Amino acid sequence: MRLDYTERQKQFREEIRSWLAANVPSETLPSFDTEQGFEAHRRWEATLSEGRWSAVTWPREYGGRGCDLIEWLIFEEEYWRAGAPLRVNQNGVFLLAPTLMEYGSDEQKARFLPRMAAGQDIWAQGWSEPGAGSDMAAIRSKAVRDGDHYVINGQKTWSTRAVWADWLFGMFRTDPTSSRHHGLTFILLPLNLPGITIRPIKQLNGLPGFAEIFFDNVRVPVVNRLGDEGAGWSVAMATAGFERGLMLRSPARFQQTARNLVALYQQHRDRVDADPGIREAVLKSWMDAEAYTLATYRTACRLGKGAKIGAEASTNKIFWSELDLLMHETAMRILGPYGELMPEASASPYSDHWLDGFLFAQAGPIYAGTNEIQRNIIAERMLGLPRS
Amino acid sequence: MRLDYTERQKQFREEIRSWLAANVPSETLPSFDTEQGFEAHRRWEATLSEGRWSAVTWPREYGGRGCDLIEWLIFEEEYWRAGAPLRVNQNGVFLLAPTLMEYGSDEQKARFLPRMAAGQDIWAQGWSEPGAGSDMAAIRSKAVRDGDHYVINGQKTWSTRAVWADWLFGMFRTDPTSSRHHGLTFILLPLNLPGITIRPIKQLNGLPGFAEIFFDNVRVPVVNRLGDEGAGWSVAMATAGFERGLMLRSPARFQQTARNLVALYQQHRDRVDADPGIREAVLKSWMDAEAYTLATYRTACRLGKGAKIGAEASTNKIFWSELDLLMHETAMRILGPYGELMPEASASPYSDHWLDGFLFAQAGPIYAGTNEIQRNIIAERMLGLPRS
Amino acid sequence: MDFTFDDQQLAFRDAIHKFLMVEAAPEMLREIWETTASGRSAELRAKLADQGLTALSVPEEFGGIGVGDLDWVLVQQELGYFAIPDSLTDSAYLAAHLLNQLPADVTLKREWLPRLAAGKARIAVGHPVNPLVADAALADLLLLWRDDEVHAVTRDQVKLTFNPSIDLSRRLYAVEWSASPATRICPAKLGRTLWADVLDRAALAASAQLLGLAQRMLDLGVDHAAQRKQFGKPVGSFQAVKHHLADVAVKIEFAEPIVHRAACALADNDPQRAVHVSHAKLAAGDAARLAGRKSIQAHGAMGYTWEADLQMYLKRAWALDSAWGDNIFHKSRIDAAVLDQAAAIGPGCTFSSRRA
Amino acid sequence: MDFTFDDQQLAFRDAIHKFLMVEAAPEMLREIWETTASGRSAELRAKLADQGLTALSVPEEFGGIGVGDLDWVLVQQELGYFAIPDSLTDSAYLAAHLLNQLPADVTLKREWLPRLAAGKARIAVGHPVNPLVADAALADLLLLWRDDEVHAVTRDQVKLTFNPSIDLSRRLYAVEWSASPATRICPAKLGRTLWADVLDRAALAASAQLLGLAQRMLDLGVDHAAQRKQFGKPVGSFQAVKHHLADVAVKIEFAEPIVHRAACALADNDPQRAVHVSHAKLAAGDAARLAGRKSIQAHGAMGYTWEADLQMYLKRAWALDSAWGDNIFHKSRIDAAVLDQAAAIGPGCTFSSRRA
Repeated sequence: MRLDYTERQKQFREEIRSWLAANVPSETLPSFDTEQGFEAHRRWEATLSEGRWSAVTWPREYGGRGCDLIEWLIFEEEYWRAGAPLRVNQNGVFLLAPTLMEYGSDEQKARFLPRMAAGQDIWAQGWSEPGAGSDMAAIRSKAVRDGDHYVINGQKTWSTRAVWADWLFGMFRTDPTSSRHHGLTFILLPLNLPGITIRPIKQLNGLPGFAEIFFDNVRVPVVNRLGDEGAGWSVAMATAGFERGLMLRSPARFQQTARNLVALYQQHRDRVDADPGIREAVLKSWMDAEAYTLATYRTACRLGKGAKIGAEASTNKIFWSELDLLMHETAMRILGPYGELMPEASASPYSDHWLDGFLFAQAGPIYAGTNEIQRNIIAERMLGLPRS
Repeated sequence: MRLDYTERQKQFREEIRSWLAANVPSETLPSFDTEQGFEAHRRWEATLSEGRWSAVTWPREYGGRGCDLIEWLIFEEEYWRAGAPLRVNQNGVFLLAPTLMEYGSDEQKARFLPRMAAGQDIWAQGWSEPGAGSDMAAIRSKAVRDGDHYVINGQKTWSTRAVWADWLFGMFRTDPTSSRHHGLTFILLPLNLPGITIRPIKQLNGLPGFAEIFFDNVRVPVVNRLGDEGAGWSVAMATAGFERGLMLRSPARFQQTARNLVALYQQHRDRVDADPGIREAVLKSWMDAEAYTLATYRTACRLGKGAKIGAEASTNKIFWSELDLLMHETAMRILGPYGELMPEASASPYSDHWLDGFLFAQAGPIYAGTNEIQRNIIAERMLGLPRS
Repeated sequence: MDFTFDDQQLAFRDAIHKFLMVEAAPEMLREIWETTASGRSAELRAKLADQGLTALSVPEEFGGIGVGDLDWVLVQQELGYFAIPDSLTDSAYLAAHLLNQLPADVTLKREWLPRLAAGKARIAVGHPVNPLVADAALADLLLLWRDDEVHAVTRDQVKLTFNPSIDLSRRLYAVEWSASPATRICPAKLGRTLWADVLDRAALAASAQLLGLAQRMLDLGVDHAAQRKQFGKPVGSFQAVKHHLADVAVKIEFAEPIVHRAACALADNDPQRAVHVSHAKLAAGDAARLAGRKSIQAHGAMGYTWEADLQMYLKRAWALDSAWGDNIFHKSRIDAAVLDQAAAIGPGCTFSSRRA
Repeated sequence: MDFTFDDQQLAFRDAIHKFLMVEAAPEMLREIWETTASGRSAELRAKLADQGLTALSVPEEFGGIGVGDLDWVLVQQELGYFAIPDSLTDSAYLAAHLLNQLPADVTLKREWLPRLAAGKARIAVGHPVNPLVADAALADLLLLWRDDEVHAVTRDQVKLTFNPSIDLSRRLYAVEWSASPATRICPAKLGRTLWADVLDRAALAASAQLLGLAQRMLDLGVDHAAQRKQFGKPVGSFQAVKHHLADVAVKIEFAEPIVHRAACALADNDPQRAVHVSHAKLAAGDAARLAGRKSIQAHGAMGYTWEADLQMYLKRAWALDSAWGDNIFHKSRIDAAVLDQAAAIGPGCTFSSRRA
């Protein structure tokens, strides 16, 4: 055990820090759940890509730097510390790409990854259906083989970023006689195909952060299949593992929130200390953000030595989603009557946009598998308790 | 709505306060889970009874004062505020007696109630069995009719106070072909009958607060049956309702703990405020103890107007058990390294016996129906959610 | 000692509930909030007046009903349950009380109280505990604080800047105005007491509304969980979801009597009323926050959408939790009362501030 | 950056685990604790010495193995899991380190370190953060604080008063003794540093033991819940019980790396080690408290009995949670470090106290 950085790692940190200092937009970009904001974030992805920073863990041939996970953590630390924009293509870069690397053909990798890294293709995900939320194996959307195409009919929902995204990855039932997690196939498709209708779903803040997608005889070439026909469940599970796990919520993001929360508390502590629960929560926020960071470094080191991510991905999901809620609720307690004001309200003396984060934090315990599902997984797979 | 006391109520408060000032033992009695302490508490019950204070809500003919619930609450407030002893006969006075009043014959009432009020008979309860804890309908102990006797065989467990108590009330299966909550009968029996073996169970503090009871052809006269044969479940449910509800844990007890906690905090606040969670918990303790008091007064007033206690009894159980834990955990946090010391340890600068209460509080979320069972009841009966 | 409401109070509450169920359905509120600039409906206000709501606090001599805080508190729970915006409470409860308590200046009372009672005037109230004034743009009159004095100004005497809230039911304004002897209707010495009463009464109203909001969010969560199926059975048959919602029921059960006691304390002018109100605000806020969190969870992804009605009640609960004194303000009042060495606390002190 | 233990460290941990599973089964501990006056077994100590445990911190020149905090921390988790009493840690870890760090006075080291390594001596350590000294009655030597000086006294030089703890594994004594130049083995100036090290190392050991205790209580809860049936199925198949235990697993999962980082900070003499140790103590204490609470709940009424093994681990967890600095002490160190205006916190600061 050695908890210090190598000279190379320190240089890497210096390099990304300098680049970010020169390139991070000075103004916060508009939300990527608006059309204008989406395009601004797409341009930022392109800028990142020009500096070869959009997917640092990928091989160089696809636009990455072949970084290991420790370097990735360093990248993320500098990225969030610099106040750089949210990643509009995180579904693609962090969720789909690792699956593509594992299950994709060389042709598929060459076709999809460089455009993804460059921000040319922004990806949405198509898991959930109206009757298949937490219970993903209840998927009913069909893909019927017709020559060298699949013909897709059905409906997806809660499709993040799908309103303005270019491509979708998702799971469809290719064997109509199958049930549950058998007979599903993982398919990639452009969202501008004939027969696709996208209905935006407005989220709490009123912006269409996700969408319903309707498929009416949508023809997708068979070459767009990822992995074998009928093997979609295991391909998807690899993605779900990554999603819950390391990449989706890097610790630096929470550390930055904790740091901002400490600063907010310090500015107002004379007034705020009348409610002792606030200082308690501020200290807990810092401690838990550190804990999450340490646990992630440990996982990264273990993965670097060949270990696999198991049910600890489920513990991650619970931990960061509760931490994120705690921090934003605490910030709202400090803001008091200013908490409810939208960013454009002129009366607020606060510059940070805590409200946005507070709203977003509400979704944490739900998406990527509700925390109840995660607790079931922990109880049954880590602890070995009997299924109900 | 009028939230003040009548002159009569104020006089009643004065009367019990004076009596307690003159009669409460100046030294804390030894634990009633020791033989010596049990007898000391029995004598205290007799003293209470001499003042006609042992069962104030009962009719005068059985040794009570015919008090209404508001007077009972006033009695309890003065009782706990005076630091008077725990009630060794609470199983009898608060749980069995209301059931006896409702289901007992005149002969049974005359036979059991005055001796109970006088502390001559101390009662234990016999609900649980090794296979029937939370699932009380799984009772298997049998009572077979033989002329004017029942012959009892089987085993009870978690029988509170049974090590030194005189009598037991409990449920037995009189119909061997029945299952679940059918075919059960409520029976009262003296614990010195031939064929009864009592095995003490030591609780966390090492004292035998409950016992296993083994029945080997124990003959009990049929006149000891409470209610009809086979009607035990509904008779017992009346008791369980009272148990979870108003009488078992009067609010004054928790208010007194909250008051002691505030005093403990004030003595040590200079040191203690370094942990802001403590002040937060102290304030919450006071607020929740008040809330529990207010809710109980409201229920008492409603009952006084003819309402029935429903599923709110389940909300009570959850609320007071969590409050009791919170208060004792907070006290232990203030005591720091002195918290673990037994009362006889000479190094401790603290005179209050927080450790005993802390240990006892651990059982709160379990006994009288676990809090998980209570939450099921609330969800299904108050909220109407479907059974699993 | 009678901790129950009388039959008339309960019957009025039930009538208001039935009325609002029809007149303030979520889809109607959405339409008013989202499509009108003011976010308010004169038509709904007229109907509320027909129900007598605007006349409750107006004395009979000015055309009102003249009942008190105990009648209001049950109504406020309903206003919360149906997310009725601030203007009604600010006009018919706070402003009416404030005007009632003014010294003999009958002119102002005679001018405004009958109009209030008839539902023909809206009055906004600006108290320094709130940085902004709710529904100022629609107000015919504004009662404003300045150095503990009470001032009355009309809408043409103020400059307003709209400050949007996440809660579409809220219309908050920064108010610029000039105080003058002509606008002053009460000097600071009496004003201090009146403003303290406004604050306590407003915080009580917010507490009762938060309770109502908590109950609404619980009901929405229960409805959703009972209908929505996953893994072949209703989500609400899973123990985890049941227990989430049961915890909310417990919170509400033990917050409600605190709110009712605070109402009684205000009605009785109890010397401890400020502490009781702060306790009510904290407890009701806790219940509403937990109800929001658990109802989102019971809703799953639907709980995070604009289209599910939950969001309307959720955001109003978040806003009211910090209105009329945030948690810091109210906890500091509890702190002062409980940790004061001379405080009479413990068994027997709940209903008497001094132990006999 | 390598946040993993090496194979040798893990293998040693595994060996100790297997050894203690046989030699420190609950029924054997009960017998030692309940039937012997000292609550300690010379036989078990000899076996522990055979395993090398008593030699870990003793340098090779004095007959030991001479490994450090990183090797110890994994062992401490096992000592917690098996509820091994204080004497082993106090002698073989704390006292050994303290003796090692003394200035050149080789006499004392030569006298005690080889005996420690061989498991033939017990040394008690009296630090002012604890009001009492653990296992003083059995100690051959006591290392005691007096105004930051370190003093060494033998058992015949002290008067002991036993102070019983709820945890039968704990044997705590008030110690009366006289300091003199003859007993002083280190002056205050250096002593201050040494005592600070003792405190941090002891708090680290307690943290690791609390983690082990949390895991043990979780395992006992899981075992009970998987076997005990109610309503016709195992208690552990009910979602509420599952989620209680899953929450414990989460707490442990995120407390463990904090404890391991603290061990590394001590091994490296990191300037931030005090903060890291306090963080470890708070997180491990939290995990142990939650594990205790939830394991009781999973046990049902059994969890409240003397005969269920749970109580042995529960009480030790409660005791250690406040030993070597209670929550107030450790939280105040976190507070000072995090809320200091000059503190370097946030992304990139986890492993470097100053941002490059």
